[in-house]
Amino acid sequence: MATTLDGIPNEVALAIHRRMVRIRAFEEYVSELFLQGKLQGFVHTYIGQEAIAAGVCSLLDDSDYITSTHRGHGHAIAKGIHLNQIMAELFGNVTGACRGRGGSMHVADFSLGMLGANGIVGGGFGIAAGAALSAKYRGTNQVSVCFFGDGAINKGTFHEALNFAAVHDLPAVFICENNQYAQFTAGGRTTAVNDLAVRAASYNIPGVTADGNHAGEVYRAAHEALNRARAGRGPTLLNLLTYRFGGHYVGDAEVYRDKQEVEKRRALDPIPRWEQALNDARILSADEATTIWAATRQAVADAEQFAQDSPFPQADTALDWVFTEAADR
Amino acid sequence: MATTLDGIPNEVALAIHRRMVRIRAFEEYVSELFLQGKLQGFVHTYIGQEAIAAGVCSLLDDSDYITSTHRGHGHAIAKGIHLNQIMAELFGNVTGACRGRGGSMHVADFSLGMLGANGIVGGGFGIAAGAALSAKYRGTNQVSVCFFGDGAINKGTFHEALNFAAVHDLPAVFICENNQYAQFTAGGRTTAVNDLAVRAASYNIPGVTADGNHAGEVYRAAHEALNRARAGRGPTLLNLLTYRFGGHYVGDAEVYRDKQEVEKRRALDPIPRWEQALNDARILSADEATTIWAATRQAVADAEQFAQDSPFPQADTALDWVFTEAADR
Amino acid sequence: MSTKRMSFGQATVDATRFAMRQDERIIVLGEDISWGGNFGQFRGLLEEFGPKRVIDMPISEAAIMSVSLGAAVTGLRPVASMSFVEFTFGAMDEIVNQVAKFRYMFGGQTSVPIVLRASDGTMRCSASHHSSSLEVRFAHMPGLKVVAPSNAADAKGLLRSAIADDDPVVYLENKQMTAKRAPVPEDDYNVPLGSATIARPGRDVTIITYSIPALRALEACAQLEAKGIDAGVIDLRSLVPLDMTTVLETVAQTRLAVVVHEAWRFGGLGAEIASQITEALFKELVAPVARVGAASAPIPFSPPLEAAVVPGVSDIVAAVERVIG
Amino acid sequence: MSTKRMSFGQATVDATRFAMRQDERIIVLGEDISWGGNFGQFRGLLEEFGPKRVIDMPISEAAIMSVSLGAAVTGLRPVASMSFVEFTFGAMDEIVNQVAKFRYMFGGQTSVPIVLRASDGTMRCSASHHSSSLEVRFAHMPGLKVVAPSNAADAKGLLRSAIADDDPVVYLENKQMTAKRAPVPEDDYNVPLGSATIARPGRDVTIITYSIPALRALEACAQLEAKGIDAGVIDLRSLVPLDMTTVLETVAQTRLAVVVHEAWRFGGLGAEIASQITEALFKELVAPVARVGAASAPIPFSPPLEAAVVPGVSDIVAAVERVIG
Ligand SMILES: Cc1ncc(C[n+]2csc(CCOP(=O)(O)OP(=O)(O)O)c2C)c(N)n1
Ligand SMILES: Cc1ncc(C[n+]2csc(CCOP(=O)(O)OP(=O)(O)O)c2C)c(N)n1
Ligand SMILES: [Mg+2]
Ligand SMILES: [Mg+2]
Repeated sequence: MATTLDGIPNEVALAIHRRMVRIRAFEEYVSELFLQGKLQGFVHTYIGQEAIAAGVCSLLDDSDYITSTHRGHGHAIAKGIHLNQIMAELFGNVTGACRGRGGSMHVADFSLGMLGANGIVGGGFGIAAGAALSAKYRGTNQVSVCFFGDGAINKGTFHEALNFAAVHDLPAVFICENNQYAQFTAGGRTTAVNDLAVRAASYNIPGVTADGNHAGEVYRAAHEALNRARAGRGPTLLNLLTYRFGGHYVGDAEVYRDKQEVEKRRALDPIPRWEQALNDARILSADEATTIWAATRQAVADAEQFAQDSPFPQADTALDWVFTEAADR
Repeated sequence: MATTLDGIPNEVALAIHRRMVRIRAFEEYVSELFLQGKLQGFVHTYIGQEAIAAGVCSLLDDSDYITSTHRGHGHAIAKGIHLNQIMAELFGNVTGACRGRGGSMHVADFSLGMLGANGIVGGGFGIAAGAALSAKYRGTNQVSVCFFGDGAINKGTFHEALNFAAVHDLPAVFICENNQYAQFTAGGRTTAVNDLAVRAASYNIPGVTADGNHAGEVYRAAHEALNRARAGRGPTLLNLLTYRFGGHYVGDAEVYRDKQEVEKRRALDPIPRWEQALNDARILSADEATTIWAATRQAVADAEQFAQDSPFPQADTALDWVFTEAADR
Repeated sequence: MSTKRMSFGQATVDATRFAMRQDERIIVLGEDISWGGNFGQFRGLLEEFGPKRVIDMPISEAAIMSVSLGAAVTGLRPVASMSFVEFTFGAMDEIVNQVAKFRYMFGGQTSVPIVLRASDGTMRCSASHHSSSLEVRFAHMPGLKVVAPSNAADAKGLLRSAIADDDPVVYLENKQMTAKRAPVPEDDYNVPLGSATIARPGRDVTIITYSIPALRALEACAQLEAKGIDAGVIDLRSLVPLDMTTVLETVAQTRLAVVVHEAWRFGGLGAEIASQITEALFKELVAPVARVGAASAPIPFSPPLEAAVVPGVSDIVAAVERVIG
Repeated sequence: MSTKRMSFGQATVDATRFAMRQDERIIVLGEDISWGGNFGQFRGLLEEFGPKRVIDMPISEAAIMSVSLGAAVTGLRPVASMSFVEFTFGAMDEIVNQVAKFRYMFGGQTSVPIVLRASDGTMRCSASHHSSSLEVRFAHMPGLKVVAPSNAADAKGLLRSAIADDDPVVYLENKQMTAKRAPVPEDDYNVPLGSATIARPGRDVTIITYSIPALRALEACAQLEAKGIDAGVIDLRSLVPLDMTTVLETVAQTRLAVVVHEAWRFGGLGAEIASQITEALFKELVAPVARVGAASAPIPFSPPLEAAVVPGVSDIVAAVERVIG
């Protein structure tokens, strides 16, 4: 395979681009839907962080596992869940990824190794470790990736899961999407260290900080960590620096940070940066990019249409899936 | 004050010795009582670890705070609770430190800053941090010391409390009594790092490993950490290496470790070592030591007598102290 | 007393402000509270009292509770925000094993003046990690007091009492209610813990409830009135201590009772209340006490499913009609 | 089937061994289990199945449950030991928010075959961090099944069913019962989840209970027999699913019922059972269903206090005499 972008196969570089565009287009559309009152509940968008999910998941197979967060659309898309299913889930339709039971914060597809977005901050650490234990036990080549936020790193579950994963040299990668904020609180105000990667030392595993707004850097850092995991050499902690362009959720008034800061960080938007890199490397022309954007936007609009055409679940199915046997209702 | 033992005032060196003897004599006596069936429930003895509680508490005032563990008799004695009250508590008497409500795993004396032994492993981390926050808030010179075991270091509560304490530069010292075992499991089997002090780096605080079976080393390490805390420079993590001579609890068959290992570690008994050091420094003669032991043993026997003479609580007081107002019964 | 229309959330800010002005020992801690909290229930406190007394916590729920405990037994009076009640699970060990038991297991040596504030109930279309009613988990632990006001005026008075109380009080503020406005006395005042209120007298049947279902019960009464049924509502307000005197006196008159909550019916507090009524008034009761609560499923996201699981006004109406027979 | 006298703890080892031999996907994890566990309830498993399948966990209760969950949804069938039930509080978020909800909130995509084993009940003279009965906390969470056997034979059969079940099952094994010996069938067998058993038929009154109080109830019956009262005992064995059919059929005959558990009476599962009985048999009942449970205090250390708080045989006798009137 041609590898123009130091070490990244061209096909992969393009796949990363397509995934980033898909996430961005979806999230922008969804924000709009929410502001129009077409979506209910909470919606946390992934805008600005696309390089991470796209870069990491470009290295994963369908059989590999990921755990996600409240900000999970990007992971769901990058791991390959169809936009229709995600959109329908956000609408609470029976055609959604979780048949409408989960909504935005609980998108999952177990057949694709996407073990769920999660409404509980820090909920994924141990689940990812358990999936890694399972892979190791079954002797497969699967890895387990835990995406989490810089706020989540202060949950006790981080500590318990990383220690366990390290003791057993599990094939797991813990990826901190360090977007500088936990809800309305800047990381430095509640976290005792600046460089979150130092926390790896507590578990005697590698800790690496990299630019999470650069798809190439994400790819390379994840590549090394995943190889290490697949080789049976245990987990890695990645601290990927990024920034969320939007509020904590759609509708957030963002009183806690000033516009200038946001503007400054928007200049580091991972998508134009990657498009430029691909363009410089003559992998993607401006025209091709335009086509991709247009097609993707259409796919998102189609997803909305799919959702609008889908029915809600029947009220009398509300107690389905509590237990495996219907008899237990 | 004379300071023969590099830096430790003679009076303090002797006080440490007396405290160690008091703990050892009490614990040996209590083990006997338990094996005779005179005590009920669980009893976890502190034998072998005396240098830690005695060394650290020699640096604390009554107004300073400590939190303790299921293995709490040593801390209770070192912080100054009268043997009678501890013994009576072990018997479940109304004259006990907690009026018989708590027993061995819940000895406390809030008037002496002893915020309780605790049956939940890792229960003390946040309580100690909270007491330190309170001291800082009130602008006192108090410090808060959290004693915990090498097994407890893997609880999520360790992580949450140390991060918080570090963010706020709280006057707290976290002291790991690293006796190599968590119940029946050797530390290396469930903890990802060998040197537990490295975990301090996750909170950007000092982490120090020292010989916990040497009262002088304990004193010096604690002295520095406590000074730092009182100076407003934040918490320290101390990793004090020690060994419990007895089983996890009295009656433990100890199938999980071999006798040779125990014998080897008994050779490092902190009490003879300190007696030797005091003797070498001409602070304590062999005769004086003998007198101290005899008097202490008598005090322990008196404590049993006190307990034997004390009544149980009245059954009709069982609902007292659930709430502050009796009206809520 | 002159009143002012304000939201439930503002009313709690009001109560906290009165308390903090009076007593330096009160501090407030929780995630993101200096920005006002997720429901504005801490708005303005940072500005008035500063970061020493209004502390933004890391996402460390266990630490929020245990730090509060350590502070409470050493002279402070923490008000701990757990944000959504679902997040209390991450601190349940601290709440149940430590905060609730500390006074008792240490033989009354210390009191534990903590208020644990948590937003509970169903948050429309937010699914099961952000919608639940956990009151029985607190009420079934001796050592914890539990309150669950249904309107802004009670919210203020009960929070004031909770902060003044020397025992740990779990203060449950319903998510859908925080923005609801009502007239609230402007001055400082208390609603005592453990006192129910008769929200509406009724001759035919007594609905016993608390928190947001109290509002739904009043709606149900209006509908029932149209059908010629005179139903009354007791708003318990406090769950521990529980004012069974008011309940029993009222039910002794109507001889029919319906207990309503948003929590799952199975194993919910409604069973306790129904049992106590039955034990005391077995002879007087005309029909068994009916219980209205959520069906046995985690709260789903999709609107029709959510409506099927969480009890609404029509479920209350139906239960009343059922007991009336 | 030939039987063998063995302890409750051994019976559970037996069940686990049968299951593990049959199904490679089953692993066991918990603190110190390779040494047999605190009550010998894992003795010999390491020797037979090795450290890959019998995993000693760090003191990280949250990780024990979440790792089990991650393993369960990716093809394994974990049996997670939480040791003392009090330590489940450190994993309550994982148990309630994740394990119980996973199947439902993801729309039935996955099943969650986990058995959570925990030693519950009062441990004589061990005080409130080592003595409690938390079944209602699990039962009041849709998505969790809950069993609480009272003897070695049921212990084996129910554990076998729990491990074979595709849903998460909380398996409560009473601390004081683990060493109790009884004849147990030697072969492999199941006791189905959700089936109560009539431990003793009785004409005059029905005692409904589970776990160790079932033994106390049988003792109470012997004492009552001497007084001319023929009391029967239903041992529920499973709490979720709950076999109300057996309960209602039996109580319909005796028309008097007493529900007994060690958990606090206030807000305990007894209220649910009593309410369901009352709702179904209001007309038939001669007296209100009586409830026997612990008084509202954390369990104290001192023997006379412990005896005053935790219900014993005499409390059951008194309750029966009270309902008989
Ligand atoms: C256990 C828990 N505590 C608190 C919350 C409320 N909450 C939702 S998102 C969030 C901030 C998370 O910050 P971070 O981990 O950095 O992720 P980000 O939102 O930045 O992607 C908080 C506090 C929660 N959902 N779960
Ligand atoms: C949360 C919790 N989990 C498990 C236990 C059971 N337990 C009691 S002591 C102990 C070992 C503690 O080891 P360590 O912290 O090293 O203290 P040590 O006994 O060595 O002093 C365990 C697992 C407990 N009491 N609390
Ligand atoms: Mg963040
Ligand atoms: Mg240890």
